[in-house]
Amino acid sequence: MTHVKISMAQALNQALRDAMKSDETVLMFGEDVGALGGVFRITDGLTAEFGEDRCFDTPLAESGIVGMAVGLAMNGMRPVVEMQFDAFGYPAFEQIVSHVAKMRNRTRGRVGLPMVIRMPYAGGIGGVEHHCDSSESYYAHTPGLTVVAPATVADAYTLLRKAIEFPDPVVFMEPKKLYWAKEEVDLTEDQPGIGTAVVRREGADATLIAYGPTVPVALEAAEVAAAEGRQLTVVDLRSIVPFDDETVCAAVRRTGRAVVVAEASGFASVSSEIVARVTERCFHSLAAPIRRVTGFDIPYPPPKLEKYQLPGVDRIVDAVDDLQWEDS
Amino acid sequence: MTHVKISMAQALNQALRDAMKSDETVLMFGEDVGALGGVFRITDGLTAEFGEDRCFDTPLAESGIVGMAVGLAMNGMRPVVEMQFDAFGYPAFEQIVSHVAKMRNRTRGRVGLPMVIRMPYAGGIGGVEHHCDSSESYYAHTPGLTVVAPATVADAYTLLRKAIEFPDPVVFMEPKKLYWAKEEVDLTEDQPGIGTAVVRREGADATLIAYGPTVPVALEAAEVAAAEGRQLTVVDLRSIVPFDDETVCAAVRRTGRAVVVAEASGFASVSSEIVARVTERCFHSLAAPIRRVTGFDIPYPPPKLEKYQLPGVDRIVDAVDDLQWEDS
Amino acid sequence: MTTVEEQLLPSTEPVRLIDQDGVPHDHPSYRLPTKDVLVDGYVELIKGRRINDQAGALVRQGRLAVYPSSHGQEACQVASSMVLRDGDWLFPTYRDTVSIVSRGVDPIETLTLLRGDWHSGYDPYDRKVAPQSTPLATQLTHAVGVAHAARLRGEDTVVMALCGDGATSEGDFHEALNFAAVFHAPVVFFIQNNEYAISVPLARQSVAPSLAHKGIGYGVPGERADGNDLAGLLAVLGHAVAKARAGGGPQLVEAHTYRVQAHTNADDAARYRPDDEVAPWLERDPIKRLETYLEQEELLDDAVRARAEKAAREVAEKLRDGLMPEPDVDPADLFAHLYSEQTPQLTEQAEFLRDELAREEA
Amino acid sequence: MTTVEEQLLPSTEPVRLIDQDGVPHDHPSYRLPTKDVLVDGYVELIKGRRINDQAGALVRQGRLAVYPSSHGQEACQVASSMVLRDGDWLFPTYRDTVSIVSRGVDPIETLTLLRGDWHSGYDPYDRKVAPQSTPLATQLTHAVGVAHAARLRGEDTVVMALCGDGATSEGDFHEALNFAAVFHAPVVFFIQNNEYAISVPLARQSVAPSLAHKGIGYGVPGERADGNDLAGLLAVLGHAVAKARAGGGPQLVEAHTYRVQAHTNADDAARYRPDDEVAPWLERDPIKRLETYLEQEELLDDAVRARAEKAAREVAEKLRDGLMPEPDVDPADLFAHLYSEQTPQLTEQAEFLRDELAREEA
Ligand SMILES: Cc1ncc(C[n+]2csc(CCOP(=O)(O)OP(=O)(O)O)c2C)c(N)n1
Ligand SMILES: Cc1ncc(C[n+]2csc(CCOP(=O)(O)OP(=O)(O)O)c2C)c(N)n1
Ligand SMILES: [Mg+2]
Ligand SMILES: [Mg+2]
Repeated sequence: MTHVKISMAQALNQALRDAMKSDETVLMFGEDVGALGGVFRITDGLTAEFGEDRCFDTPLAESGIVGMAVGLAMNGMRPVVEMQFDAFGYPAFEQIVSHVAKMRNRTRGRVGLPMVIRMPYAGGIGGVEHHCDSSESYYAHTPGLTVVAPATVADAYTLLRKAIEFPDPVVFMEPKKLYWAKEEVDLTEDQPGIGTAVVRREGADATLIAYGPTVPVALEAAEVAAAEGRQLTVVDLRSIVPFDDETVCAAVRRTGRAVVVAEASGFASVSSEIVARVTERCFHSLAAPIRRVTGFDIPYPPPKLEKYQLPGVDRIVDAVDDLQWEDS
Repeated sequence: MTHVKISMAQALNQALRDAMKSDETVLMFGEDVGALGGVFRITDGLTAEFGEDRCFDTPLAESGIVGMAVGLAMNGMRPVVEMQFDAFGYPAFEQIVSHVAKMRNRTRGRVGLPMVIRMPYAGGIGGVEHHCDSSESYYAHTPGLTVVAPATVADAYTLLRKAIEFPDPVVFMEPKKLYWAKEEVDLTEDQPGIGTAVVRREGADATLIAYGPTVPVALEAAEVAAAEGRQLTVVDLRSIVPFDDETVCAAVRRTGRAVVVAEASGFASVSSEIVARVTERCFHSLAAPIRRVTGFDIPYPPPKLEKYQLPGVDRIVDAVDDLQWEDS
Repeated sequence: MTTVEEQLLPSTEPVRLIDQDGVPHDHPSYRLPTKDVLVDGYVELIKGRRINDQAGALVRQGRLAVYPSSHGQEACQVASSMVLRDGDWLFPTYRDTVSIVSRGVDPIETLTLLRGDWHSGYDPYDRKVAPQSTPLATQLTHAVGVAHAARLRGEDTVVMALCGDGATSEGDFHEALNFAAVFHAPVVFFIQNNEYAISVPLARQSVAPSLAHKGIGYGVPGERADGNDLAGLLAVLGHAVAKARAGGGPQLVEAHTYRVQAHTNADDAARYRPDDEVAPWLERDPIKRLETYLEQEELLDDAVRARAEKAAREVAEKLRDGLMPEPDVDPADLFAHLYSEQTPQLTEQAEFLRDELAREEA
Repeated sequence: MTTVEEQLLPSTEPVRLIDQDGVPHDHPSYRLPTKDVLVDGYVELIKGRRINDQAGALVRQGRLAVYPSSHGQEACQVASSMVLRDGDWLFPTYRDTVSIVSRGVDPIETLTLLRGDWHSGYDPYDRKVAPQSTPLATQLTHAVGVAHAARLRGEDTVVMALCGDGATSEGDFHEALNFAAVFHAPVVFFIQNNEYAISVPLARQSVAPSLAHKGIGYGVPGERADGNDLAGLLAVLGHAVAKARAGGGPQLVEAHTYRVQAHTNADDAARYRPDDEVAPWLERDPIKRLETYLEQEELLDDAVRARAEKAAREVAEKLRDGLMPEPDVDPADLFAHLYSEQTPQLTEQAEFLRDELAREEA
């Protein structure tokens, strides 16, 4: 297959299209995903191509959407649902935590729920309040969920295909601000699966650990650091749960220093977990404590102030500079 | 005042009673908190003493309970609401995250919400599924909330009084399994406020950091360790947000080793945060990585299996033994 | 008022075909079930009452952690499963043990949740019974999904979704009824209005004319029945199931019944209701009235009584024999069922626990 | 059908006092507002339309991040605030800019959210207007709390709680109506049914006979009105407010109107509805019909026209002058308002940002 230049939004759309083509039990539904094609156009054209039974609008109720998906998944379907923005997933929180996450365990594996909850997430798009939350930590803390976040166009396609084929429920975090970035990719190329992190750049001096929207920023920071003489490794987690301890720890051991970069508020978050578990495992390889560059512990700011909240290149490079290079 | 021997449940009841006596804007409501006095009897007798306008049953809807509290707090009242069990707080998650936590910030401080959400939480009581969750990490990760967890009878009284007087919303985690433990206390004695951790035991060798239901277990473990020749400091956090970095870090620096003990699943949790932030701040004082003894990353087990999930004395002592004593 | 309203609003009085004295009454819209059906129902009622009694005894012996009894609500329990076909689905709550067993699920497996050795003990696909739901009203949207999946495949499945009066206050009740209506899903929502949600009486739960009046707000026909009259319930629920199966969309049925015992054994009903409120409901007992009727009709011969007694004895024996105080449990189960493929993290944690237990044993 | 049902169900046809040709009609239950009120209302409508037009222009100039217009719904907007007294409360959504400004809130402060320099720009206690709610239906339970607090203190406050047709599907709508009913709280729930929730037409949102039919399921009287007839809306909402104030408990009113423009400027309505669906609604414009009526009644003299034009011009000027493309913002604000007393953690983070910005400037 030849390479095509497409955006992440288009790749996600293609993944849905291909999944629906190859498996007629795949259903796509949510708010405005039918005729409109979703507010981000991720489901564009699916109703036209597959009909209203396969891709459809629901009444405006997120708990209902997820609850209905649970029932469909119990009864032979592979539902994919969209929460219009990730903060609008909160009304479905009980369904996600008490049922989606627990059904398989509750029934000793008899009732698996092959379903995907797509969440357009994180900020950087100038959205007003409730439109830019990063809620992955809530889901990552909930045993029984699988949580993934693509950072590249190719991964958006592959991970969504794999999430839909996955036998268990997947919370699929789509970094909104990357929707429109185009890359030249071959979608048929096989990418690593759920549970695998990927080293996006190698460098001996320190490791940046990122996922979703912060991966491109981390890569940019690595460029800048390189220009300043520091070679950084950049790990793209891809999968938050399960977590790829092996790849992450190997990188940190090689470099002895690390910075976790995430957009969510830091307190009691996925980034806390990364620091904790990597420190537990790599303590004696560490020349300095692992630093975090995360969102502040504040509600996501209004558009005119969001630039202060987002982990930017300078803030990452500063954190790397802070890794006690003198002492080592 | 003389000391009285009372249980945590009674102390909480007394705190509500005294708060309602001293401030007539304090209202207590939720499911079964009226005539029944709550399924744990924390509100026993309040309706009889203060009338149905002050302590009352609501329809069975947690989002409605919290939403109504938001409105009451906006309009001059100090509502205290009970989520019957903390897993039944999930239907109110959107209200808590999108409104309770954000109202003051949204309005630049013009609308503060002096309200308390009481959550009987954690396990150890042989409850069937959904009755023993530890959900503090969800709330601690949410900027704008204050999250406290008493571990002693005296603190149950003091912290609840202070939470009700607090100008901002407090999520009040009540360790269910400690409800019935009695202590001899003087309730009028002033205890430290919200935001302050307390050292419950001093010891030079390592620090146990615990909160809520794990504090007594940590203290017991410290006894056992002492018998085996290791002197442990035990820090009772009391307040998860705000976090008392000073007290915790001072203890860890003194001892050079630490174990965090929490009942919740460990992944992306409050315990991850403690490891991360203490390591960030005390890296060069640490002789070993901070260990965690937490619940496994599984749904809370059924009654017959819960003993395996709960951090017990042996598991804590084992973790202390693991703190690389040879290398130091 | 227009026809739409007449179609969607419940009848003024709850449907009752046999009154509390066992006297049958004609009804303009519903007919008495056949004698065979009523006799089978009688046997199920006797069995159901025995399950409630036996489970209560097992709680007192510490062999069940907790038991929410459906004593007095057995007619609702039995009717809700009797009107279903094999291919249909039942979505029960924690209080619906009798309905589940009536549907043919093994009683020990049914009580696993309440014994506490695992969350759900039966295979939901076996008899098409969803796991009992504890979080109130949350199972109702699942019921819509199951019904919709069947409908997409052209199957004529009907889903019976149970909930209590208290659960109707939850947002999920609303969303489920609306989704079912908009997708025209073949779900029968069956509210057992037993007048209490733990300690909270119906009057503090809702001031609607009846819970069945909620249907019209979704375009769903609402109906109400005497919840202690098995004949009326079979007629009303049977009709609702038939309508849903024939493509008539969701149906809402409210049964007026009463929770004769406390919420569970752990509850103390004396704190919130006077005994004399309970007394008249004992007079309306669902078993007594059917018994009187069957006797009057000379349908209750010794053979039927023996059949009922045998069924009751057998299920009670099963419960006594099967519910050991200390069931075998395997800690490895804690990690085995979350994911189709265990995560490396869980494997690590399972190993940790295994080592710890091995050390303890050594 | 009983009286209860007649009391709680809405009238068969939406209440309309002035039709789309400007012709007045008698109604058995509602009377035409006084001339003064209608003239004041006319001025507010003209002003409201101008706010919508001006805000649209500001979006195109990049001076507002986004604007959900109430074009075509101005009668609902104006009526919902005109029927309130000073001590009453208004609970608006993102679409209710015109209602908020009609209530007397500064237009610039009202648009702060949509400009994007802060979340909510006005002091809710000033004019007793809650922050605009984005999460749908979530504000409705707050409205119940505010009303209940007032009632506990013996105040005769009424709370007007706004939401859209789509929002009625959320669980919070259900819980709010039920809580209001059970606590007999003086809340008027006012649904602006504009036929769309973004792209989803009403028919996919609900198959109920009308949204006002939801009231009876809570024991709340439901009423419906032509949402483009200011006179009818003032009558119906005024009546509902009066009933609530007099201790009649919550009231539910549905206005049948239409979202003439796209959901917001960011939306493309052509993707989901044909233009010819919109055309007839332009004929039903709320301003045109009132204008025709007032002209026929000779109430629309030059002085009134001048007053309306002045009000409109002034508010438009205010918006143009006040909504600078780059408002002053202070990053310290990010940390200052979460808690009455800043936590040590936030102080640390605020210092971090201050240092970072200082370094950048240096
Ligand atoms: C979401 C949720 N909130 C609270 C509870 C606690 N709870 C268990 S049963 C019950 C009362 C339910 O009453 P009802 O729906 O009438 O059913 P019944 O018990 O009478 O059969 C409550 C409050 C729960 N299980 N789920
Ligand atoms: C809980 C929640 N879910 C989804 C959204 C996204 N959203 C914003 S407006 C809207 C449509 C609302 O429709 P309606 O209630 O009819 O109000 P209208 O916009 O027509 O005034 C949606 C889905 C939201 N704001 N909140
Ligand atoms: Mg009940
Ligand atoms: Mg609308």
